[in-house]
Amino acid sequence: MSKDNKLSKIFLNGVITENPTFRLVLGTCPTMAVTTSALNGLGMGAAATFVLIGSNTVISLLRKFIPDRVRIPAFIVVICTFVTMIQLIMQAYLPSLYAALGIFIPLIVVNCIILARAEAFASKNPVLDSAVDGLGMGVGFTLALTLIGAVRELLGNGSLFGVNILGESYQPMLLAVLASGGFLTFGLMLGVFNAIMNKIRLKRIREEAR
Amino acid sequence: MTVILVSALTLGLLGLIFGLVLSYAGKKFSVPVDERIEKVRACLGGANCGACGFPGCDGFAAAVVKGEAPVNGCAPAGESGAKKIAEIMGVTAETGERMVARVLCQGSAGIAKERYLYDGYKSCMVASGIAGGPKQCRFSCIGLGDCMAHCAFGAIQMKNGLCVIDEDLCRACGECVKACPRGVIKLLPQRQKHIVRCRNSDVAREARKVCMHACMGCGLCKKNCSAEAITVENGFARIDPEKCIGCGKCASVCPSKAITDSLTHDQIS
Amino acid sequence: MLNLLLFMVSCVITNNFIFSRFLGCCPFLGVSNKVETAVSMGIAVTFVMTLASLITYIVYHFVLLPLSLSFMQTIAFILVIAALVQFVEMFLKKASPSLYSALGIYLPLITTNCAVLGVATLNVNNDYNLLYSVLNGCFGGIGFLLAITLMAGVRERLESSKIPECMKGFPISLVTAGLMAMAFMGFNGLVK
Amino acid sequence: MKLTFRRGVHLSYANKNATKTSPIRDFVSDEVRLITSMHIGAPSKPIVKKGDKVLLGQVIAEPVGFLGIPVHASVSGEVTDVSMIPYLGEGNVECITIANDYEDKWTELSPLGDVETVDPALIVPAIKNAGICGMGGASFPTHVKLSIKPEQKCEAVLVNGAECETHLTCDHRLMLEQGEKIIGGLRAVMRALNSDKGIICIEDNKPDAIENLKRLALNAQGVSVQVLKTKYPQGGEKQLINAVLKRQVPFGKLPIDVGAVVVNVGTCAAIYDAVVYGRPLISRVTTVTGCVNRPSNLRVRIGTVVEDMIGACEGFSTEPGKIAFGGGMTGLCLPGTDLPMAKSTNGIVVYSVKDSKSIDEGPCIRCGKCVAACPIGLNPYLIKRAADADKLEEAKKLYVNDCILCGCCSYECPSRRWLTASFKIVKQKLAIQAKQNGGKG
Amino acid sequence: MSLRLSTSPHLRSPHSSTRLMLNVIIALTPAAAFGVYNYGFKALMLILVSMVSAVVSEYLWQRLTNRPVRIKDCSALVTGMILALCVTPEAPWWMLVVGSAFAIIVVKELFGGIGDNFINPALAARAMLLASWPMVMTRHIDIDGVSSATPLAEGAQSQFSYLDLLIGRIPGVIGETCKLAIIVGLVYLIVSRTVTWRIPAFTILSAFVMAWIVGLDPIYHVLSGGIIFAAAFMANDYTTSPMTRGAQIVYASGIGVITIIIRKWGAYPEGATYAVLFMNLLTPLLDRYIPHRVYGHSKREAKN
Repeated sequence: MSKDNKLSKIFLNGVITENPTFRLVLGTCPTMAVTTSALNGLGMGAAATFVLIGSNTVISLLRKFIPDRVRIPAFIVVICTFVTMIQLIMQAYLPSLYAALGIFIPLIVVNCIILARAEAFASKNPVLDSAVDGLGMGVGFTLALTLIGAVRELLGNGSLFGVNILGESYQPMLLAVLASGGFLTFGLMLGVFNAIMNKIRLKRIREEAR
Repeated sequence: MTVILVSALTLGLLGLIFGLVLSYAGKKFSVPVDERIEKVRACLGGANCGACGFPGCDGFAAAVVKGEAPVNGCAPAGESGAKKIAEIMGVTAETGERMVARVLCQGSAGIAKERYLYDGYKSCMVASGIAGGPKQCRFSCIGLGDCMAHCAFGAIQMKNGLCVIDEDLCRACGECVKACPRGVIKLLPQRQKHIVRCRNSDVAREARKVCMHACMGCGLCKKNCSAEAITVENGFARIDPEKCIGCGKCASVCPSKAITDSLTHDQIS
Repeated sequence: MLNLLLFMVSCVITNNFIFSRFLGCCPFLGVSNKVETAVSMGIAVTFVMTLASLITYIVYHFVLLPLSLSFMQTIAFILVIAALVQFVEMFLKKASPSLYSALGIYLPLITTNCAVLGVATLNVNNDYNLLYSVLNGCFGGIGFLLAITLMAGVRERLESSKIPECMKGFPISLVTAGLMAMAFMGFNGLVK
Repeated sequence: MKLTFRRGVHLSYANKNATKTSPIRDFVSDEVRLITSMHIGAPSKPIVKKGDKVLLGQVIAEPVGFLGIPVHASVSGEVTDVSMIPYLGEGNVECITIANDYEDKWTELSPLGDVETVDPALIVPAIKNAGICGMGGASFPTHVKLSIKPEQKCEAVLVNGAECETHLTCDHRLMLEQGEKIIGGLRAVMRALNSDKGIICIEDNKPDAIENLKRLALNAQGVSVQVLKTKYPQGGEKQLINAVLKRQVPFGKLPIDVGAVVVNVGTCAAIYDAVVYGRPLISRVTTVTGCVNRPSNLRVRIGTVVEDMIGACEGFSTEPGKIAFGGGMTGLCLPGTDLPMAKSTNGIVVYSVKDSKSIDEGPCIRCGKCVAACPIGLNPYLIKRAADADKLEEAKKLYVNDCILCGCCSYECPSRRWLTASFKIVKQKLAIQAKQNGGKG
Repeated sequence: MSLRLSTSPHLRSPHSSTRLMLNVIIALTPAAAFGVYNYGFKALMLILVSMVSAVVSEYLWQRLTNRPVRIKDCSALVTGMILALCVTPEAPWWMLVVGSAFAIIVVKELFGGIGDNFINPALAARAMLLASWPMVMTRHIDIDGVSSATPLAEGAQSQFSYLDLLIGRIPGVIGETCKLAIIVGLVYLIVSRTVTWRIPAFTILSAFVMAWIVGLDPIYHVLSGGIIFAAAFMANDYTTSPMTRGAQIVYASGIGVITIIIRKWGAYPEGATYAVLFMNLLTPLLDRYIPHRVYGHSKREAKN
């Protein structure tokens, strides 16, 4: 199988088949807390992608030298450096987004996706594959967050990326922006996503059996 | 410049102190652990995310080794992780041919004579305890769906009082075989075209009285089978899947059509 | 004394760690399918959060501030928490295996738990003094315990309900948590 | 002062009026079929074969095992068949058919004389030889219930005249027409267990029976009548003890462990016949009611076929939908009318086609009416949830083995769910599991 | 003659699910009638819209996910009616449609239909509406249309006499103002043995005692706000209230206590909604850990 075909397979795997938010349901804390607006979702996704790519590359580079016994602390240190980097960058250039995301930027360190991919993938595969996998996972995460953010923003105050769409007559449903709205929206979207995937899987089983 | 130096120093110092404490603790409090758990632990996601419902990766690894958790329970590890764990646990992939659950009875509403109209709690086990079951034949499928309730893959449906299994969805897990109080369902190779769908061991006259498609143990199929695949014991015929060449002569010759061609018989709609 | 009491109540119910601050949702959704395991998890988290707030406060105020390394805060906290949990786990496994089998197995799960690091970072952002940060850790943990026990009670009952196929597992737990958050919303004015 | 037990159910229609006032009628058919497993315990072994001539009251099947009791010929005549017939349960049961020659010649009997003077030690063996078992529907061999260990003291003998089941009035009629026999039988049991207190418990929906027995009890030493509030399942052993003596029988123990013995009214009359006249149990009073032209209380020979009994009540009034032995709450359905009745059949109820169609089951709405109804204090909702998920261990922890299958929970359930049937199956599965684990399960 | 055979028992009590739900609707009519008399045709229209949209959403959901359609058991009607009675007459009609759709689909059907929801659908919808459109839900009007504060609002203590509160000559939501009508409905429910008396009685009693402890005027607080309506119709909703006696008493007292806590220290004037919602979360735990004493077993053993 040619090299780029393999890479695109890893990338697509991250975005669709093993989408961290909708398929693996990992990193739920930032997913619900931050997605009060599409912009925030995008910002958080981008930050996480940056950290993912960085940490995956570095970890797969060092994977030969880190003794197995001390593996987890080492990974955490690498991830933490990237998180601190992104934290400082955002504080400098995007203060409004930094304020909106608040405490969730440092919390990317404990975000399950990053550590999981590092442990399951990056520490066992070559650099390029890990980087692409990080990118795939990051993009998947960002897409999911932006989608949820968009839905909640549309319901919550009738706008999308700040642009008012539903006009004046629409009385915004504040619940979508509140805490319980986060749980409900994410849960319902996950349910819809599962329903679609179940239908596809059932059709595929029928074809295979024929 | 000093800031970088200071930060590196403090971090190093902190790391050193904790490293020392941990290594000391590691030796002093070391507790033997089954090495298979370590190996399984290695191919897991390692994020201790708790998504598998077990207390962290160690908890999940221990459960897998004890056999309480499914091999593919760890989502972050994905398909690749599941395969590796399967090898470690020595669980072989599905070898041999594809087995499928088959119903050895054709006693639906029109065919098997009714003893009484059952109107109570919808469970085969209960109905079989009330005056010998709603159908006169003691070996028949009672048709109240105990097997359907236990099938985790939705492969079983009840069609006018008889259990019908959709062979595409059936994973041969055997739950329905255990659930049926009369053992009407058997796991047979899917490849086998012809099966005797009756287990009535009563004498021919009795069997004929209770069901139109009852196998009377007359042995006609046995005589006409060129591959000697059929044996008749305690009242009904059985086709040995290894020897059967699928010629279909037995099905055509059977007087009460107890032998069916499974390809046409079991397709739902 | 009164505002201490109010602070405690606010940590447990008003801005509960799960339902209003969204910290620690992964284990909250993962481990809450049986009441016994949920309670053990809750107690383990409370214990570690209290200890973590104490030690991170000390590390922050006596190590990082004097050396003006406050930007190192995240990595230092992580190291402290990881080491602390590792130490407690080993100690428990040796000292009392029974307690370990009940509570200890959840300890590694807590290192990557957003709640623990969250509480440490919050203590710093809101610059609570020592007493307040320890209280925040302890009662935040009790809030987590309350939430996860209620969730486990409800989810145990959902096992026998006829949930549609696509909603089984995570989606229904999320919707349940959403409805529970709505119930907790009634208290959000409690702390004036 | 009217007593009663905790919880339970007020049945909204008792359907007793049809036969409450009709006196007991004798009926003898020309053929009886006696099945050998009419009691709890191993079926008895037949000792007669086709063609033998038997006299009335002659032993035709020997008891087997500790709980075994003999079966007696309920008519004199010729044995026409000894074979296996399908009955109410899953498998077939052994049955002895006797053609009646209407001579009613008794075999030689050994009467023991008056109840007050008879030697107490002879009473229990006489009961065993007379083949008497509980006639209230439980069919537990009475001689086993009465043979108590020396250190156990029976404070009170309770005569169960509660008859809380719907449709049934056989005990009520018996109390009206054969009060002396009941009191005599009670005295015999009291002397056998040398207990000084005998209480006849009757529900307040049978005022005439209460008057009759109160009058007769005046000149019987240590016998009193206790009036109970009408509530189902007052007739259950545990509930009666709870209502009258305010005590609870611990799980796995017998009533004698709390100093009480509960005997059915019909059993008392049979004991009186066995002790005074030495006659075995060959006939009993059964209520035949529902869609029959002349609902009545028939005194029939044990083993009479249902078809003949319905004939005695001038046939069906409308097309029958369902026929059941026993009352509306715990009745067992019959697949046909060619089955014989047994010693514990206290009623045959014929339901019309409209009544017999059971309403289909809806989802549980957690209303808690079943929890409020259960006389044993169980939580039927949790047990049914564990049963549906096949968690036998959890059901066991919820005390499903204490369930007396009285039917209160299913009766009260607004969604018409089958709770009692599901508990019966769980108990059977647990019993099988316990046997497989060699009793340690 | 093919006989029909079934498992025992062969008789059933006259209370069927539909019968019970109809009893609840009958019990609700006095309060609804007073609301319509008080606020005119608009209130009646709101109640009808809410009930119809509840039934339609249940029918659509059960039809879409091809489940057995069970709108005959009128549980959707009850939910729609209760929701309509807790909304101010000024509420726009679409809000009730959204509320009842949320109540039926998200809170009830998503969890598996009747009997499987863990919180009261009508109450959850009321909390959702209150959280989503707070302004609309709290704009109370007087009987003759003048918008004014409810008895529970700050400083409105002296304005209304107890009689006013009882009869309902006060501003407020459609169904909760006239306490007399609610009590009549509650008595009907208890007499027709549709609900146990335990939950309403202990709710009102515990609210009364707690108000006295906390220093509020107990009679005033029990007679005002939604506590009596909640005790009568929301607390004893079958699916979400506990089943054993002890658990019901703890559940009901919890509601009373929390209502008063929220009124005394909380931000919302009306505490009953959130009190019942919070105690609904506790119901599964209460049911399991406060069982009945089993016949023939000691107390300790019953709680293994």
